[in-house]
Amino acid sequence: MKRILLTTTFLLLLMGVASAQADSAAPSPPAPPTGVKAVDKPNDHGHAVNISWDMSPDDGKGANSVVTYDVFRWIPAYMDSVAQIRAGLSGIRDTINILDRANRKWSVLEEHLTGDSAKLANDSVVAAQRIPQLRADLKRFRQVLASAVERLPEAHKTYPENGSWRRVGTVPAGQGKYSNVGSKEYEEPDYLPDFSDFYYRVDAVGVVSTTRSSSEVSAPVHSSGQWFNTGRTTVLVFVLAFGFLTVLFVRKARAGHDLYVRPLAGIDAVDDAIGRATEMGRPILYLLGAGTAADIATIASFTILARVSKKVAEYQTTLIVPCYDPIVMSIAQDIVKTGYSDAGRPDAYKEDMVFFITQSQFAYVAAVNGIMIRDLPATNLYMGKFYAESLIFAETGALAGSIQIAGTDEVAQLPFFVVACDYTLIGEELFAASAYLGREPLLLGTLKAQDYAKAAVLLLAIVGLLAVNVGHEANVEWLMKFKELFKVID
Amino acid sequence: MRRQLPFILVFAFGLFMIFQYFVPHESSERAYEFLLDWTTIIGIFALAVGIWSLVSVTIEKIKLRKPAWQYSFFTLAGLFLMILFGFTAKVDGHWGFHFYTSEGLQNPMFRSFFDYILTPIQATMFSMLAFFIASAAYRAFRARNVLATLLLIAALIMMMRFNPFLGPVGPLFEKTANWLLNVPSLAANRAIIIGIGLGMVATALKVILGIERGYMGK
Amino acid sequence: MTEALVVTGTNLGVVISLALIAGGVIWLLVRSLKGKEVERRVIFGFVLIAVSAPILFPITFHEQISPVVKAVFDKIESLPAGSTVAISFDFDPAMAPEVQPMANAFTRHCFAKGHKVVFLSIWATGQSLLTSTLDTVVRREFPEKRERIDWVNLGYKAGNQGVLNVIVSDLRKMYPTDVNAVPLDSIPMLAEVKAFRDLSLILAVGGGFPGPKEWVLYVGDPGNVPIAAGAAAVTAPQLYPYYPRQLIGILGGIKSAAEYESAMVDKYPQFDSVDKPGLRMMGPQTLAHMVIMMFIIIGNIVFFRSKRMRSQL
Amino acid sequence: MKRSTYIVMAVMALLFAVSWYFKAATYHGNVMSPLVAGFMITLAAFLTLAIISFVYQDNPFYKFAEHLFVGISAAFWMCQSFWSTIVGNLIPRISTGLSKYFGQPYRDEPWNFVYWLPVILGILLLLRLSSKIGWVSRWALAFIVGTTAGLSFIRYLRSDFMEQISSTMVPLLAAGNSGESLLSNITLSATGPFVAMLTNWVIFLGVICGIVYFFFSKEHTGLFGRASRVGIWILMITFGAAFGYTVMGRITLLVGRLTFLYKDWLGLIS
Repeated sequence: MKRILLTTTFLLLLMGVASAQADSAAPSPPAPPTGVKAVDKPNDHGHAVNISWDMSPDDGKGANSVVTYDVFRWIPAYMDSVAQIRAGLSGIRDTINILDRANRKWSVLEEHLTGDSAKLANDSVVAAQRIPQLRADLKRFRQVLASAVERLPEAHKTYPENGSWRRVGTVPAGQGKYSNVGSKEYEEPDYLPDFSDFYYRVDAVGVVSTTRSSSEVSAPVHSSGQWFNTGRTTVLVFVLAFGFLTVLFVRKARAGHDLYVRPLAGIDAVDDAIGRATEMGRPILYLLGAGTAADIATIASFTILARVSKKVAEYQTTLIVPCYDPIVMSIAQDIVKTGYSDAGRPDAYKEDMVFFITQSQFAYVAAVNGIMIRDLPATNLYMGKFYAESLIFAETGALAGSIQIAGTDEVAQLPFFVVACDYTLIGEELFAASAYLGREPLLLGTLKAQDYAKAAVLLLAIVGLLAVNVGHEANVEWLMKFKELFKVID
Repeated sequence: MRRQLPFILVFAFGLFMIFQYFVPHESSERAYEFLLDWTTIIGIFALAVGIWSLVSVTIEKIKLRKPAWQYSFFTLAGLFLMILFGFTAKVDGHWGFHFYTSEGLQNPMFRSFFDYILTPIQATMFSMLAFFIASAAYRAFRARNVLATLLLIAALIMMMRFNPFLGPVGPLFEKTANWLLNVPSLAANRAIIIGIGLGMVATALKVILGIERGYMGK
Repeated sequence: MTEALVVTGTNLGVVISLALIAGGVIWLLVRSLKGKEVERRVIFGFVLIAVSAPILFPITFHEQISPVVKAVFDKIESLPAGSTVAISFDFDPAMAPEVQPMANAFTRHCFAKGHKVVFLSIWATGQSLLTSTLDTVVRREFPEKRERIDWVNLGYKAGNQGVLNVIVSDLRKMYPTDVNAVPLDSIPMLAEVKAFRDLSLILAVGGGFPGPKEWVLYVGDPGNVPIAAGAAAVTAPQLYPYYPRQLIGILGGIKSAAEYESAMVDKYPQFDSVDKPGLRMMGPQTLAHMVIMMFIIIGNIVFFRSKRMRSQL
Repeated sequence: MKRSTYIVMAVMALLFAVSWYFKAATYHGNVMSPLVAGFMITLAAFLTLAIISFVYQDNPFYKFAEHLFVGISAAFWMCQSFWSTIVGNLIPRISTGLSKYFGQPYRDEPWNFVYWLPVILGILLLLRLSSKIGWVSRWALAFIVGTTAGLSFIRYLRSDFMEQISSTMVPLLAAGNSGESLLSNITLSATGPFVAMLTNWVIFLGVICGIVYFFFSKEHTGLFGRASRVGIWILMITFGAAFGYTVMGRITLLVGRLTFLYKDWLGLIS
């Protein structure tokens, strides 16, 4: 059925093409594109060339209009030999895989089989004896390929001898640029060697693919990798500015300048909550969230845990830290251990204070729910990354009568914590919390840096807004482009 | 040295990751790919530490007869049974221990445990949110002060969309709800995200520069 | 109040569960006036009943049709009988529970008005969902409608917005035949339709890329064809900027589907007996939302009463 | 245990057996034997009920489901990551012998030796189980914290910070991209340029006030304090709206679970 369909489609297409040809008896080809330029693709790891051209004067006009532009590159014949070596290489690799798999399967079963299947099994086991030989071949081929690839730039120098033009890409009419991007791995078929003379040509193609005209050949171009991505200069400026601000304020703080910070209710509540737990003789539950050590929110949570564990040790209260991620658990164990020894009570630290449960989201929730209901912690601290479990924790905690303080940077979960917890650190407040808790001037200094950065944001937003609006009204091009400074080009 | 080396490592790798972003060259790209692979591999070793922690804490619980200790046997049983299934399979009519191929993951019992134990419990835990969202709404949406009232009114407007008895004012709620989702939410989320971005950048910088050392026990 | 609630079938279960909820709420209201808190298990119980009852017994609510949805309904109504309309199935099974009810309702509406329908899909995954609509709606409910005379299935074509770009000016270039390899020139209902710009209306059902937005940009605007969208709830807000100039109307999420089904039943009572997934899925939602809202109100009454009682003491 | 506990247990066991029998008798699939299928479906239903019962109060059935769930899920993730990362990614790069043992094609690539480094760091991490030289595990942790801090530093500076600032810069006088002059056609149509402009203003001022709320080192008094007050109002409205919007999704989840119980298990609805 499918085949019939395909054939019919194909025939119909042919008919269409034929009738189109009949209609416009031998159309003349469109005028060729001009000014073909090839340059190394900027800000990349090499192995790519950008080609641009002035469109054919016939583009978008009348009967002999351009339908597509075909981009051609001159490819030395030597490139084909390299491709053959490459094909041989992948052939050997496939053979090894097939033989290996068959051997594994049949060698187990060989003795249970009879007749034809036994023969088949035996054959494949025998064939598998070739594997070591094949592996040696593979290694040899790799060496040959590596040395062949090294000679590619040389082969490109022979232009226009010993080579041919080959189409590398097609773009629809109305466009004047194309990127010829190749792979950086020389074992891939689309590998494009760096530092080789590439010549490009662009054809304007009419409705019928045979009506075409070629442009002049571009000047030779090399592709190569760059050491700095100019598209990311603005980011670098921000990195340096922010780094400078931080260092500046930390130095100031060191010099003993007094820094004001506004009170945060959630932070003040932490101290009270630890005291409350001590009075009630119940433990404190600290959750680091479902994030991994790769999340900055988790790292921020570590710094809070460091302060909390020290205080907990001083107050001689129990701490429970069930973990979702094993690396997070390892780090948290170190933190709590140090917190206890800093408080002068290393003997009070127990290995089962910080423990791993599972990496499955809801299994973790189920277990933590159990802890909340059975151990009845006086205070629950939720700091870090939380997902759908946020509301389950907060409601179960409320059921158990615990005081709850949450902090997360997960915007979607903030509403649930705000609604169901007693105190919530919203977004940035989570990252500021450790500085608040520690009251170390050094860390408070970084808060000041953050504030200056925010002031800069406000200023930039207002300036940018003015620029965009004035630019829009007065139609000034560069003002309207102001906001593009903040767009990062990849 | 013993105390300093970790911070030197943090500084070196942190700085490298920042600067590799600006270097598109092949060598920087390769180093970046390696580093990402490494972290996942180390993560698996950590998982072994994690499983060890789970097992030892569970056994401790049984030994010390802590609350609900009897149930800890089910944790151990589930753990070892599932690991057993994960490494055994029936290949071509023969059951066997398959440590050397991942056929274990195709073991019908491994799959059934996933389909009939893990999946239903997971989905049910998730669906408990329907109950909790109701109890949280009852408990917290009270007009105590301005902020709580705003929270309450916005939530009510959103939920009114599902009230079939509103008659002609129904579309008004619909419109207001859409506006709330598209306009003030956009502004608030943007402000929160800019703050979070800054907080993260500052925290990362503090960690790399060694200003914040709390995460490694000082 | 009675008008909005349509109890299909005088089911005892419906009466009991509704009475249970209504009675319970009144009891709680009375208690709340005395400043008594509601225990959380009571809330849980109400949620359970509110969600369970509409699943077990068919309780549906009449949905007030909103203007964005009504615009689509009115457009199909106002076209002269025999107009050619296209319905595009641009979604996957994950999105289907939300948007397939819309596609089905559109199909019924078009056939009820006597329009001719062109079915197609620009999502590979849309093809099988299109087939299921053809089997469950077209062939079963409208056996008198003949394929290729009253409706045609063009099937799926790869190429995303590229397909749209072509069919707006030349349908046969992209679709030389329908899905059964019958050349378009031998299909009577398409004799007048050379391109999609010749259509009276296009109903783009989907929510991802390519979706209604691409239909607007590549077909609606250049070809000057009216387009209406059916989209998943999460993507619908992104379509609002196109309404009403470039999109004549938008159905967003299961609620809109339910509204459309309600409007259909009002106009064509014969569709009362067919499955209405939109309305069916709205039952638990409506009841649960009502219950939660009631509890918020009760909570506030308790709060203010107990505050007053305390100040009186 | 109390006598009533035994009675409840016995009733549950009986119900379980009845369900097992009926589900096995009515099983029509051919994936597994009816006896196993009946057991598994009953078990899934039993576990669903056990978990839901937690909203009433903690009970032995929930405890059972919870503990079983933890054990099985931990093992599930262990098996999965063992095969995908250790066998799939690491072994084919570091040893021909081991990859042959695991039946993985050896990936003979230059630079493979660098994969020994994470192995060494991983082993250092394992050493934390020893109390004497456990401190070396910090080197591995330092490596992870360092790389991720550097990576996040750039990522968030770019996407959460710079991109958000640039999207705040929108035309406030002219309406978006339509290019029409504002004063020539003031309408109150929901999509008209006037409303669009108003929307842009609300968003802009909302962002400004929101950012002001997050200032730590300046006292929130005077005009600054008022802006911060507006900021927290907008945050609260947003949180309320998000909460109300989410109710729909959570109800859908419960509908899904109850449909499983009523339809797949009890067969009450078709």
